[in-house]
Amino acid sequence: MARMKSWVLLVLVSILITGLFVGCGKKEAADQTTASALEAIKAKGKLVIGVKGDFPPYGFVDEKGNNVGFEIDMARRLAEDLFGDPEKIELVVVTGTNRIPNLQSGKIDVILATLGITEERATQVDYSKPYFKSGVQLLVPKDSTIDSLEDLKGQQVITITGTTGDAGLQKLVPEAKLLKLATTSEALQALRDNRGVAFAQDNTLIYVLAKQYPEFKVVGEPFAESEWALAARKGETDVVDWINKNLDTWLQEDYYYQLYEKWIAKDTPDNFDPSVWIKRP
Amino acid sequence: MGFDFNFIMEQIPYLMLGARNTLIISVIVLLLAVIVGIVGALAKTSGGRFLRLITGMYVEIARNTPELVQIYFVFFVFPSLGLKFNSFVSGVIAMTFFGGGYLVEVFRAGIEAVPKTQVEAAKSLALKNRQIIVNIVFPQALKICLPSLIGYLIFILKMSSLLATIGIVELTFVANDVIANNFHAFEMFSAVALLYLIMVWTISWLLGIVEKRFKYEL
Amino acid sequence: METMIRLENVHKTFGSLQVLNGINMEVKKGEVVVVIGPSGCGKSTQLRCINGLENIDAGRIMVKDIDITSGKVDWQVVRQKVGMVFQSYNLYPHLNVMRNLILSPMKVQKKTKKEATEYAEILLDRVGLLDKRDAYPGQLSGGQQQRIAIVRALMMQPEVMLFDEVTSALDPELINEVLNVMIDLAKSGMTMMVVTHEMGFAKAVANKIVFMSNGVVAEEGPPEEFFANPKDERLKSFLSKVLH
Amino acid sequence: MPWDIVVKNWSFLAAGLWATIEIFVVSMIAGTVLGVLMGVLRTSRVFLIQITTRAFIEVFRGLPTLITMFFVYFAVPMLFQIEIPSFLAAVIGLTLWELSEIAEIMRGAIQSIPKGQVEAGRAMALNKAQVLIYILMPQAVRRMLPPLIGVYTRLVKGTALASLVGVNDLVMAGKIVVERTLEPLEVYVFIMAVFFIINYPLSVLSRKLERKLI
Repeated sequence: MARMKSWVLLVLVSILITGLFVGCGKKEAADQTTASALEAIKAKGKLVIGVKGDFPPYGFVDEKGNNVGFEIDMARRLAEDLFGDPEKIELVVVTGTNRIPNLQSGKIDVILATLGITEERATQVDYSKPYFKSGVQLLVPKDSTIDSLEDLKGQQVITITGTTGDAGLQKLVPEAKLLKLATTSEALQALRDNRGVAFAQDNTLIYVLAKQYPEFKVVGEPFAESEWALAARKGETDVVDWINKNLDTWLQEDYYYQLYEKWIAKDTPDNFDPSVWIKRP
Repeated sequence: MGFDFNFIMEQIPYLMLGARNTLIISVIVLLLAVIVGIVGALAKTSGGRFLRLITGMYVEIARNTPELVQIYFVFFVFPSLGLKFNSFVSGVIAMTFFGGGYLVEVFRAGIEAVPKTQVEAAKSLALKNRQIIVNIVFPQALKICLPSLIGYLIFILKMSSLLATIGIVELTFVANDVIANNFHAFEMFSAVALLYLIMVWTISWLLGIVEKRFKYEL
Repeated sequence: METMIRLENVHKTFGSLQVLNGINMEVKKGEVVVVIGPSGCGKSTQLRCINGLENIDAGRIMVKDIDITSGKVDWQVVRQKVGMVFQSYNLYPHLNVMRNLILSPMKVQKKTKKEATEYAEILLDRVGLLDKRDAYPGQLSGGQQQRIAIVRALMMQPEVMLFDEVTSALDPELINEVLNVMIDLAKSGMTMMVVTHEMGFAKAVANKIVFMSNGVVAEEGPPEEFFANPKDERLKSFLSKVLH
Repeated sequence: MPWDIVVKNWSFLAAGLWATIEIFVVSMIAGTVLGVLMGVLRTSRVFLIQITTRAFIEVFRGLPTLITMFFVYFAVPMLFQIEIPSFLAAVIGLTLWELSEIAEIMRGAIQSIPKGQVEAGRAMALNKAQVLIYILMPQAVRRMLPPLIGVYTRLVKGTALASLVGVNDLVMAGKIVVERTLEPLEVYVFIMAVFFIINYPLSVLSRKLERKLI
């Protein structure tokens, strides 16, 4: 009879586990139907922000495993504004591929992950004001003769699926063959292995990479320029308004420049003018 | 969010390209893996000590490390060892590596399942060892292996989804590529899942028929 | 008369088990020698040594004038001279009857398919199984399979045939169809060495009967004398068990 | 210096390994429990239960686990407006595959037990549940064990997929280390070695049990 009991127990536990999955889901779903999105975040007691984990110095994971960077500081300041505590935040590492699906599915409240403004995306999310402007440039080996988009025709070029570089290159140089990978680390390695003649990516990233790895250099004029903004779910205008209010304050305080000095300056060429990227008062 | 049929209809050519590539890669890998499997099985059953040891090590590594990491290994590590292959070749090499590792064991089991008395009968009829393997042991082993081979074609087909990570344009890559720009994740993954299921179920159905016929002859 | 098979002081062990313990035996051309004895006495092992399915530990085995224990023997030559039929038929299940028969003649003796097929048809007809030429072994009865197995061995035109308990796995009603083939074969002058429990067969066709016990030849002689007047005690007790 | 990179980044890689182990353990338990349940339901005499469980099993055995995982991670949240973090998506994806495999093994094991066993049990006045628990399950479990361990080794390898839905597992940690150092060889050899050390004993055990059974 003892064995019979343990069998029944097993069944009950399994049902419980199944119920738990379903139950959790329902609860979260209920939260999201609250009228004010910002109030819902407040009620939750923490801000859930999708950030990059492989995009130094904007959003990356340091050697201790902490999320840090330009955008992470911004994220924490947002939490501080909302809750008076920069730690009331949950950082979810997202990729170029999954950041918008994550937002739409409610996994995150806000995207702060090097997201460029495009018309297509604007139909999916609501953007804040821009906080950064980047363009796509090419990272090539030091001894490469490539120096403009023209040179990419008929060549294999490395991109990251779903990035501005990927889309821009497809539009501007359809003759180039694209090797589409998922992360920067993979793309960088592919470039080192000469799997493509160039790696097309935001200049924010590749200036840093060029400084970090002297075997590479940055070439060409920026193309497919895009302004980065935060994004909230479509229709959550109160969230966007609240973010914009913050962004205005930061511009007045020259906070972007502080962040530039803290995170980026050390990784850019000596006479680099940061106003290529950021606005100053 | 409803199911956007029109969107899927627009993507059909791209989806078909992905499905076609998935099939092509799977068939190429299966053929190569069968060769590796046969050679390995012969080495393991009738090779010398050293050959058996090497084959054994290969099989254990192929079977006991993640397929994804093996693919990364070929694509990202090989170049630093002076071996550079493009995405497609890298993918085929990596998949043949682990597919072959499984098939060595399948064929070895098949060869060992052929009764010893068959070999004795063939010997008594003056056939040479090589002739015995080719004419007597192998055909019988192949029939014994057939159900497992079905399983492994499906296994390989499913595993080919990992090749999206090194930029090979197969079905999973198509899904990722489309949703990265258009966000119809539910529609795309439903369509891709359906295509995978159609391929997997068709293969198991077709080979099921072949299997039945073989069984009758035995 | 020419000696076809000679065993001289043959020893064989499996691990710690002494199976053959100094066997001496001779089979002359045209003779039918029947080997009997209790199970485990080494009868089958002895046959298997003669065509190299087992290696012996000591002694010498001659097939005609070839010393097959010399270590540099060409088994392909010996095995063409010596045909063997097994207890479990061992037909190749993946080949049909005809292809079972012609495989070795074509691969080993380099006969053309036509030659081999014609000869196979003659032999199949002789055992009454010509109509089964396209059947697979799995579709045949045990008796039919064993008759095919005999034909398969004969296809190589051997000079000696070894039979290893060929009727033991058969249902009683199928035994005779196989024995009849063997009797015909004996009458045609084939040299045969037969391990069997079929005493009737032994009495009918054997020139010589050999009784093996504990890995040695305990007694041998022509059938009349052998059955009528056994001397060895072990043989007497064995006969009393199998004859009644 | 060999292993320099691994040693320097040890705590980072260890954190990844820990996540990998967590994913494995959670999916293993969930998949086993649900798989056994599903396997029993699969052998049900009720046609509706039989056909639904069969469809479920065929779908999740047929799909590449990566697709299942992506579906759970990207598509399901959109469809049902629920939140599925990376870790849970990885676990659910792996569990759905694993439980289907286990259910199939379970069905095979139960159906391979001769009918006479059931009849003998029924003849001894045991009821259906008792036959299942005292006669069928103990025999089935013995037959299930080797393929079950086989599923676990495949599950260990499958955890590597978690990196593709953003879990900071061992593979992801390795990738990040490689990006920092641009030295792939050591890191990937290390990752493979870790998986090998976990998996090899499991596959040896599975083979031993299989031989014991024969």
